[in-house]
Amino acid sequence: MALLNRQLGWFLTHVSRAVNQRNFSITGVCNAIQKQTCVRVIDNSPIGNTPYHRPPKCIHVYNKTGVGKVGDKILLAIKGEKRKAIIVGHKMPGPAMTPRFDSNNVVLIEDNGNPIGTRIKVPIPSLLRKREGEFSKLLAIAQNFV
Amino acid sequence: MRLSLAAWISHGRVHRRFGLGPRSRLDLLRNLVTGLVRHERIEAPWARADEMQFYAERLIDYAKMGDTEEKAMRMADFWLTEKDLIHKLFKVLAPRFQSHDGNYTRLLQIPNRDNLDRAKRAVIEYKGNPLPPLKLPRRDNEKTLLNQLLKGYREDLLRARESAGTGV
Amino acid sequence: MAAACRRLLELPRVNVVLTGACSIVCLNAKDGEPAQFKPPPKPVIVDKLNPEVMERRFLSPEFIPPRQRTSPFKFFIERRDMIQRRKVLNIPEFYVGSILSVTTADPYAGGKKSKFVGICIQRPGKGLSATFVLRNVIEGQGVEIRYELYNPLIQEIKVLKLEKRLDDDLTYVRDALPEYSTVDVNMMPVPYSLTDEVPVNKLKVIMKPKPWLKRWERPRFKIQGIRFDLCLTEENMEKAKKWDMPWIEFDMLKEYDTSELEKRIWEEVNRELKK
Amino acid sequence: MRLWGLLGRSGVRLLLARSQGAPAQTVAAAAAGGNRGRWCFTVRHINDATWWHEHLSEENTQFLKKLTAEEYKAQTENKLCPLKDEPWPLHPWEPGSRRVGLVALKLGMMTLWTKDGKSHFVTLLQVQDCHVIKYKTKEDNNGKAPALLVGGKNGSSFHRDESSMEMFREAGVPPKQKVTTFNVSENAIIKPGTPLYAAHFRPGQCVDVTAKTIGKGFQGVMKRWGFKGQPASHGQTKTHRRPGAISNTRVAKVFKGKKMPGQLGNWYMTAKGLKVWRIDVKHNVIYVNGSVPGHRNCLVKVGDSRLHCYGDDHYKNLPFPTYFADGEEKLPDDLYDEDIFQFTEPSITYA
Repeated sequence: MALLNRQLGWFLTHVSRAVNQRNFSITGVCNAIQKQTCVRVIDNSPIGNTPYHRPPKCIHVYNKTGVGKVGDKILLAIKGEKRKAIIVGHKMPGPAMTPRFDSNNVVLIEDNGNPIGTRIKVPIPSLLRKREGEFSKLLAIAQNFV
Repeated sequence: MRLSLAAWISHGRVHRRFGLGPRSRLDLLRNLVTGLVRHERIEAPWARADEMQFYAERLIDYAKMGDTEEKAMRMADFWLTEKDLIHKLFKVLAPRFQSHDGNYTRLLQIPNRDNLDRAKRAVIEYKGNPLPPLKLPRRDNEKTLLNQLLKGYREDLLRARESAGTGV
Repeated sequence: MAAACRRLLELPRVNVVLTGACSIVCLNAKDGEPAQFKPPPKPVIVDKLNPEVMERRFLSPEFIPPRQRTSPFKFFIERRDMIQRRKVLNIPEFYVGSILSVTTADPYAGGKKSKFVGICIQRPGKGLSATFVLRNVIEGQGVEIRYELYNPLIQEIKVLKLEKRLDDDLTYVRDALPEYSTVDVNMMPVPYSLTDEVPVNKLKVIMKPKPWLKRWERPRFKIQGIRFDLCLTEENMEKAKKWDMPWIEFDMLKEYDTSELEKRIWEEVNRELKK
Repeated sequence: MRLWGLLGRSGVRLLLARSQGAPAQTVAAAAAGGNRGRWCFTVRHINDATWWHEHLSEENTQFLKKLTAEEYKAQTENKLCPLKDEPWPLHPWEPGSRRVGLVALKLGMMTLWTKDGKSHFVTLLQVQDCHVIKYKTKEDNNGKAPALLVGGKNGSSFHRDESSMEMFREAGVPPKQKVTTFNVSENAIIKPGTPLYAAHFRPGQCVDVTAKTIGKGFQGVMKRWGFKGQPASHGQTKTHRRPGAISNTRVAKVFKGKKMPGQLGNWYMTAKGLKVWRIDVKHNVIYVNGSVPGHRNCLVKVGDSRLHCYGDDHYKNLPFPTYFADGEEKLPDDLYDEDIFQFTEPSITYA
């Protein structure tokens, strides 16, 4: 079963990378971001966009509850490395009038908080501007807001 | 069971659970309704009769819509397992209750089942049936002292109000 | 004034966005969308000949109370506030499947306003807390926003295309190919008439391969708008039929006939709105 | 005893509600039961406080129903105290005073928005026919403070004992479905029979709401206390939702208050410090922040919040001892908290 899952995951990763469009997360039911949640990297950093047989996975959430929402910092296992990232959208519906996305989106950051990539094309919630001071560099490279 | 805004809490339950599931429950009630339409008076456990009363009355409501109505025909087809009764429903029962507005059935409690489990029993019938009438609870007597006194008070009050009305 | 507005809107060539019931239209016209030319008298004659086909009777579904043991007085209290809000904000008639554009006040957006265009896929909730869900695909990313209909942050609700779909709940477009939920952000409003029946778009969507969010082929969803023949085999459909409960429709306890109630509420709402 | 056996065999159930009834009635019931045929079957309650079982004729029943309804309606609609003797003196507010509360009907919940665009879920509490029923002096009550009995929502006069009927009759109000006690300060006492209204509370203040929670029956520890339970597999034998050990051998006893299975719900609970967002003076509705215990259409007790965090200043500007509908204070139809968005205002914009 595990082998099958892995093969399925590998297949899906490659197919979606090939068409540059990942329309559904592999973690189907798990909506909020917690440990072991597969996520989608939406910036143009090389590490997040080169194909790999294992999807990026959350291995820690840096908050008290262990459930990550928009704006929380998480630790990712990506391509055999550990990288930090900021959540910029999740499948779980939040409060009314806030966007809900079809995938769990993150933006990779360095340890000092600067984003690794240089561009974010996918829309991110404008609610992040509430913490303008922390995310100023992330917001600067974003192009679309919802 | 009644669907009124009753004060008692039901926690969202509107019907009783019978049989082995929703399908079985409807089948059970279906047989009872068929029996009621055939014999016009049947005896059943009180809970089943009470639950069935709603369906028996709604079936008449549907029958009053006429046999040309497709929904009514389908309902009759489902609720009457013996198909010769469909004719009776539309041609005998529906005209009988044409002037009535609800309350087509009468439910009376009878002594508990003796031989088996002392279950609460009831008899249910369609009104206006040709069977000999059930013994109904006795009418309250008008000749008692209390009733006579109240009658006198009522008439006094009426007279007083009338005179007050004319006086004004 | 109302008659004049209606006359203006009856015209076939006027490029005004036609919205909502009559009284709401008045508000809309007062806002000052310029009519291109003066109305000739001909439509007036049409008006007088058959006045009963003048406008579509429409009651927003959140006005209909759910079936429960709540006192009707509570719904009356809620309705009062809803009508009050509708007098201030023009909430047009729309259905699941219509394309809407919603402008909200947003302290974090540029210009302190944010606009979202999408297809309405759900209308959950009753009363004052009724909501609707808009969905769009932007840059290959599906985005949904659940708006509260009576939220004071909403500045404007505009119907870009008024139509119905085959189902009352389009949640399954999340599992459909993205082109079915993609809407152009700068879409121009399609004019529609106030008198005719609302057009039903008989579009059937093609789904992505399984797994889906839910097993849409199961009979309890009663989905009409999916091309099941492309994604499922005959055998799968036969298996799904196992969950069919055909006897449910004969259970008279489950009937909830709101037609009388609807009529009464419609009259009350219309009377109050015209005040 | 012999009579009982006889009755049992003849299939007549005789319920003796109260043994105060005249013995003649008991005999009459037995005789009537013997006369009945097979089909008819009655359960007799002998209750001398009502006329329900007095075998009244149809017209008399209708007449009595109409008469009582008229009388109760007149009593309820009266905005003044029905008792004709002179009114009780009103005292001014002073620090440490405690006002009376209300009995209200829980209608349900809805949404209200504040002016910053945040939504708040509120509970609607309707004040229906709320009257002060009785004044208990300090000595009668508990020796510490006097009390006022407040009743809400007119009810049936049947199945009530004579002493409670006497209480309602003295106050000149119809019998109530719920009567509660409020301990008040000496200067806040109100004359019995005075109607109370929703405007007794004002937007911005905090209230405590007491009601009986929805009963869930006898529940296990997982539902009742949120225990974790045991694993589903790995050698569990019939141990999945059980509490596990309840103590240890060293103390050799079970501590008092140990969390165990038992009745869940259907007990009185108080939601404390709920803010009043809005008052509908015309329809007597209080909009209270958040949820309150109890099911829909249940009667709740609403009083000024007793939390210590609200000082005396919080209650200084409230109507004291209560709001009188016939007083000089004229109120608009709706009272709003200053933060609440009113639906007549235009939409919120951020400059």
